[in-house]
Amino acid sequence: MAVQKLPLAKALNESLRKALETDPKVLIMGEDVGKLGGVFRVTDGLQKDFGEDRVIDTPLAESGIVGTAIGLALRGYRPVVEIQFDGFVFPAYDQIVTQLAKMHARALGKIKLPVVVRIPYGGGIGAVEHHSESPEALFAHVAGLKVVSPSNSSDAYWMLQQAIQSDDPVIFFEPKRRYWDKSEVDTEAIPGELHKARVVRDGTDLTLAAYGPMVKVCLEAAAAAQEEGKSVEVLDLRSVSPVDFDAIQKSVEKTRRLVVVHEAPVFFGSGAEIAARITERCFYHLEAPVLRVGGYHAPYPPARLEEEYLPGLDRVLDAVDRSLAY
Amino acid sequence: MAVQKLPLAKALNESLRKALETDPKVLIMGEDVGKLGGVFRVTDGLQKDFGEDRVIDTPLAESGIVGTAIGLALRGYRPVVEIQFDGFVFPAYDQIVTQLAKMHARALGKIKLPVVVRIPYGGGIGAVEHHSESPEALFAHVAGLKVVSPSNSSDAYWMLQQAIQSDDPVIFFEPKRRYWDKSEVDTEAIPGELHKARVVRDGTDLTLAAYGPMVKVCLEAAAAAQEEGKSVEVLDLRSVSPVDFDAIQKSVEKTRRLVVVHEAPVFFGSGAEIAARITERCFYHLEAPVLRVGGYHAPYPPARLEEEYLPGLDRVLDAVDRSLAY
Amino acid sequence: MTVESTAARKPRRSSGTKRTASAGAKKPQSSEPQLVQLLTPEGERVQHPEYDIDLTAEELRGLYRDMVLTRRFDAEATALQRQGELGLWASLLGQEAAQIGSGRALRDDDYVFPTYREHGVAWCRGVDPTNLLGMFRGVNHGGWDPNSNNFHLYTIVIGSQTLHATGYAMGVAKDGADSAVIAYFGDGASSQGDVAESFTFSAVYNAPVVFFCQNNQWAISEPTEKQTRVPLYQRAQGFGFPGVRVDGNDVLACLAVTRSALERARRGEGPTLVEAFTYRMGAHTTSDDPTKYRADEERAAWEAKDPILRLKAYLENEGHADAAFFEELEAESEALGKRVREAVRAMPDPDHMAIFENVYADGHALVDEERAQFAAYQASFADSAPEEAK
Amino acid sequence: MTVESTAARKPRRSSGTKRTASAGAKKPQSSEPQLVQLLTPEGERVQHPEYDIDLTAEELRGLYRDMVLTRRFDAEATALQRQGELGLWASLLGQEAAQIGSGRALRDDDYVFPTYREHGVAWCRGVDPTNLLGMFRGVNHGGWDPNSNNFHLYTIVIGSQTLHATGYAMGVAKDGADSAVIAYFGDGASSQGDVAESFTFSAVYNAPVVFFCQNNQWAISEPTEKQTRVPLYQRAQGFGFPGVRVDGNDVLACLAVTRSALERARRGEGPTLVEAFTYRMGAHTTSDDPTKYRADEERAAWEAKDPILRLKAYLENEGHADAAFFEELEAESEALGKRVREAVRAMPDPDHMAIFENVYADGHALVDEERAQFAAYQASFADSAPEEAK
Ligand SMILES: Cc1ncc(C[n+]2csc(CCOP(=O)(O)OP(=O)(O)O)c2C)c(N)n1
Ligand SMILES: Cc1ncc(C[n+]2csc(CCOP(=O)(O)OP(=O)(O)O)c2C)c(N)n1
Ligand SMILES: [Mg+2]
Ligand SMILES: [Mg+2]
Repeated sequence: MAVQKLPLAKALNESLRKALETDPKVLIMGEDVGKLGGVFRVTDGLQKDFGEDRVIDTPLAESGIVGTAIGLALRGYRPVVEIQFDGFVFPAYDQIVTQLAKMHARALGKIKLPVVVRIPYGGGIGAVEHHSESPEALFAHVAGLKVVSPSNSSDAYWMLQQAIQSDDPVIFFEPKRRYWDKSEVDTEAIPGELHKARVVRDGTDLTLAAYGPMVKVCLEAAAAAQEEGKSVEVLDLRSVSPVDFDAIQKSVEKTRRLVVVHEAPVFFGSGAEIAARITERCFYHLEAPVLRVGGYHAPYPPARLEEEYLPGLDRVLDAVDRSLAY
Repeated sequence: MAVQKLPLAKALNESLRKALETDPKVLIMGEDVGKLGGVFRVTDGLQKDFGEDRVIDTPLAESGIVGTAIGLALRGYRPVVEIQFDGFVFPAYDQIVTQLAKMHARALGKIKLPVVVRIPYGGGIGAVEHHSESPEALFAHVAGLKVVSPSNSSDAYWMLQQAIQSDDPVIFFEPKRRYWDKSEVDTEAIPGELHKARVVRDGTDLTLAAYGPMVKVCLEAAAAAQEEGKSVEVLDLRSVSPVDFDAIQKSVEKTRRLVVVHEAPVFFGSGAEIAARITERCFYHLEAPVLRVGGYHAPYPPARLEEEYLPGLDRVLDAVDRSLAY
Repeated sequence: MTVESTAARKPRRSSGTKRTASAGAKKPQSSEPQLVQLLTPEGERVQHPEYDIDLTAEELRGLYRDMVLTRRFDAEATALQRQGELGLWASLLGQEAAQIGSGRALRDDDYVFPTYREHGVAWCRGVDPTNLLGMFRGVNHGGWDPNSNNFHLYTIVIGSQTLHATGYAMGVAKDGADSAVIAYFGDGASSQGDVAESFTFSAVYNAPVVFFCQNNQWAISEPTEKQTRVPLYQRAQGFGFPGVRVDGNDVLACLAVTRSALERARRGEGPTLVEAFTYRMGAHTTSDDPTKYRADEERAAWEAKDPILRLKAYLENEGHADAAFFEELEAESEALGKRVREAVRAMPDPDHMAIFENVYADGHALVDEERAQFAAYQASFADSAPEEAK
Repeated sequence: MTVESTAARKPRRSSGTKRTASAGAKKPQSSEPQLVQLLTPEGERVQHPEYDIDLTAEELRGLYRDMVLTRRFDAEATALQRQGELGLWASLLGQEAAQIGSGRALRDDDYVFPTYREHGVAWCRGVDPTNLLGMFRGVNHGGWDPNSNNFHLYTIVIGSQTLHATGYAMGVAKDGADSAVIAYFGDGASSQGDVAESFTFSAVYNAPVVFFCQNNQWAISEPTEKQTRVPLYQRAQGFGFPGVRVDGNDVLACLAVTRSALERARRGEGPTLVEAFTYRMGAHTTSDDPTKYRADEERAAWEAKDPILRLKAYLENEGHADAAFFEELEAESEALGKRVREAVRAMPDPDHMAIFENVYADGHALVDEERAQFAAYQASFADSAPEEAK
């Protein structure tokens, strides 16, 4: 049976295992990915089964990890790099932005960099500083990168397969607080396209668009709204670069109202781009301005404040109400 | 006479000189800022007059420059750091995002980091790769940083004074292709507030909002539009974090149409945030969606293509026409 | 016509022959000196030609007390984490000598840049230990005033603080002061570019900074061999300043070597790298499970080198401390544990509005706007919303 | 009670006494060996105990030809920049021996990661020199196929390529191949964290890579003292692999030392750092004005060590080359200059749509959308807009 109920982290683990089995050029690299299996156990057991040559504990240096992964890709490998936490990707930011993102264009297409950078991201796990951030906008603004984030185990499995198969660099944001959430994975299904959004709940009165950890919150909000007689459609965007604007547009043309939800700060966040573009595409359809629910313009707060900082059910419902009130 | 006509680069030079004279804690740091006076001569003559102890040629390592500037600020200094070109700020991005931006909050306000990071930015000078980028959105998204960009010599002089006096870290984007443009500087004037926008041309039919190098283009576009009988207001935003939304709102409530112009790629750029927020604030006033004119989602192209890549007069006018056509 | 075309070709190995990363690797010759030691694991005092120290019985007891209380505090924090009072704890168990020895070498006017594990150094600086717990409880990100004790906030992003220390030291030199600065970091951190850059900057500007690397043999699950193939203290040489390896479980040696390095800095002779060779006896943090990656025997071997036991043996053998001292200290330990426990349990959650505080020193229009919106939103619940909706 | 409170205090210097950054600095003792030299500036052949090389007259003439043609090409490019045909040029004048010597040590299957100044190495790899000019003219950002000649694109962000080289070398080792990789960088680059990280990674994984640092004494306006206080080749030691300084104006020594380092890499013995001690005879780039920061005498002193003149003297003294050879080469140089000139002038501007090409390998919806909008916008001018509006 190819259908199993797996925690999201385990689905990623299975996906990496599959990739290592299928393609001898796939490598796993990162801090503590070997014997420990990663601090979230996403690479658990892989070094044991595939050896130190393919599952590589690296020195503690993120620029070095991404920089050498680029070199390995130039030699024909397909490195899947793990950044231990969101807040530790920044030492590698230069290699990602100036090299990984641009080298294909610099070479007029003559070289390809199939590198996946896996980043556990987002809050809600009561962690210390730098362990709860959502920096996806900082990658989506950069041409040459693709940015995706699964919200459930099946997408975790398939989107990681597709990211590894992609000839472009993919920044793969994993919703760490959903690592332990179980859902069904069919390892023999035919997956959807990597950068297409998916309607995960149908509705007619308003569209909620989210990705990664916020999809679950939006589904809960939609259910709660239903009880008040509001029919809310929920879109799982799945990809932040590119954004599937066609899918959002289609939904908004029906519901005429859009609320975008993400954990990242609202200011200069994904919601801004989506609001701007959807307003342009659907100017005569929108009954209300596109509203955004997200983090505040403040450093991610200490754990005891994160519940207030993170967009939760209530804040999403509040935005739904505000939108419907127009 | 305190009023002089100065090239923008010279106005910055005078402003740095003033700061070094006024406050013994002010330091200039960067690559080639000493004898050479910087590759754009913005620090010309300062090491000669203030010594190597205050105008410091650093090793070639941007993370080191910003990281040691933080340490110097902790010791009570006010470092003004020069990053040689926009594309070379990324090795320092980790220090800027995880340390410079967050340390004040981390210390619950008990320490301050009055560090200015000067970055010559933008294109139009026919340069090679990494020398023409506009990464301001990557800083504006980060809480704890302030981000500004002058468009003319007077603002260059005064905004740099204010940035140095600010107790917050300021990312100071200098429009490099305007370095040689001359305009009047009154070194005895009372300057406006650092983060307030300014109406640089009055109009009634549409608002153009821009900052840095694009203000000039917008003024030219407004003049051209005038000839066709269209009255275009031009706002010089001056600050990208915070954005002076009140000023934009005020203008848009009058003109009912807004076009935002910047060199940076449109996708996840400043225009997105402005469009999203102004649409929310002015939903019932807008006759047309906020339009954006900026760079494409592509690496900054080789010099021989930059004229096509950069938003120029025609592309701004095209957007004006499209907006007015709604 | 060209050299390339005529240069002799070495025969290629058959491409089937896999060269593993370390095959044939000849480790470069490194004249690896003994690490500086003044007190053997058995508690015997030994001499070292270059480093020595002469301490009174009272001073020796002071060092012992510091180590015991630090360990007690650390154990209490670990327990508090298990009880759910802290979200996380990074134990210094085993590293007391490295931290107390170096911490006690400092003058008040010296400045410390720690990682997240320098609880013993904080203790030496006079930072109230309960202050350290806020960030591990999740009520703040640090929050003590670094300037009260010249002890900077804990830095989590590996290596970053070495540059802050270097910049601070450049400022000390500019001021003409003769204070010194010390930057702590780990064996894993030695791989970060920032650490190398701090070596470059401090050497070029001859900054009065001591780089104190606690090589506790592990960076989470990775042994030091994953970071370097030669001893870490040797790293300094290539940047133009001295490096020295000290027995990190010997508090006297750590004190002597650090003091000497600090004096060197004060004399204007620039940076020094001290590698304290020690061992992380516990897990990386309370989130970690070291049984996944290291053998019990290793820990056992290091237990024989325990920094506290060896000083205790010395104190006893030399008659520098009597039973009363040890009893008193035991009581003091318990009192400290109790005080910490109570303080943590009493630690209030931060006010919600704290999210918006101290984002900027001079204010920011957007923060003001969001603060106001948040306050109004929060107030809306107080007024009307049913409790379940919260 | 604690050591801190009783530790003897050194008297402070009066705070008025300013300690400048270098005051009292005692440079660490560094046993600085002579640089490896096989050919004196006067063109005399000398022996070196460790490095030697035995070349035929033909090979020697080959090296000479490489250097002369590279210099000719470089001069032509500088001229083309002055004529406005190029936007910028980074001249290698003075560094021909370092580049040709190291470049000719390579095998075809070795891989090169250059900076932006390795025109001589490119020449050795067989890259058509006109290909190098595209990025300086502004028609592309590089654009040659790195795999055609195992010569990667020029990298402008200082130091980045050393990590790419290291990763590539890790891949070579994984493949079980016995090729080697060489990474070029400058004295200024030695300060970048990425370079240090590449040293760490290559040492830990024992990667077959040679780090070739052309210390041309300047990083734009900053002399090497702003980057290091000890000779750069010493940097390697602290990472656990050998470093060697070679006379960078001696093509024979550069060839011998690089070949030896490459062979070491092939034998699976890991990385080597080669510091080629040379001089940037010209400006940093055509945008630079070195009179702002360095004295003419310095340049004059280095002129006496010209890499081409010394090999010429040797060739003549030993009778390895006759007048016909030099004349022929002169003609070949002129032909090369002409070819380059014509090729550059004929180089077409890229098609506007190239902005949108190769952003992604697998496509991206937004790029497609923007490409279509751009095409429509451009077409609107073709149709209707008056010429002035363009
Ligand atoms: C830039 C960065 N990358 C990764 C991490 C995650 N991390 C936290 S501690 C640690 C290991 C540190 O090892 P070491 O420097 O030896 O210090 P130790 O924990 O042993 O005291 C890692 C990888 C981090 N905090 N910062
Ligand atoms: C990260 C980065 N910072 C700054 C620059 C600007 N820059 C270009 S070349 C150069 C000096 C390089 O000196 P060196 O490494 O000695 O090489 P050389 O130019 O002498 O060959 C600088 C600072 C850059 N290209 N990249
Ligand atoms: Mg460690
Ligand atoms: Mg140089």
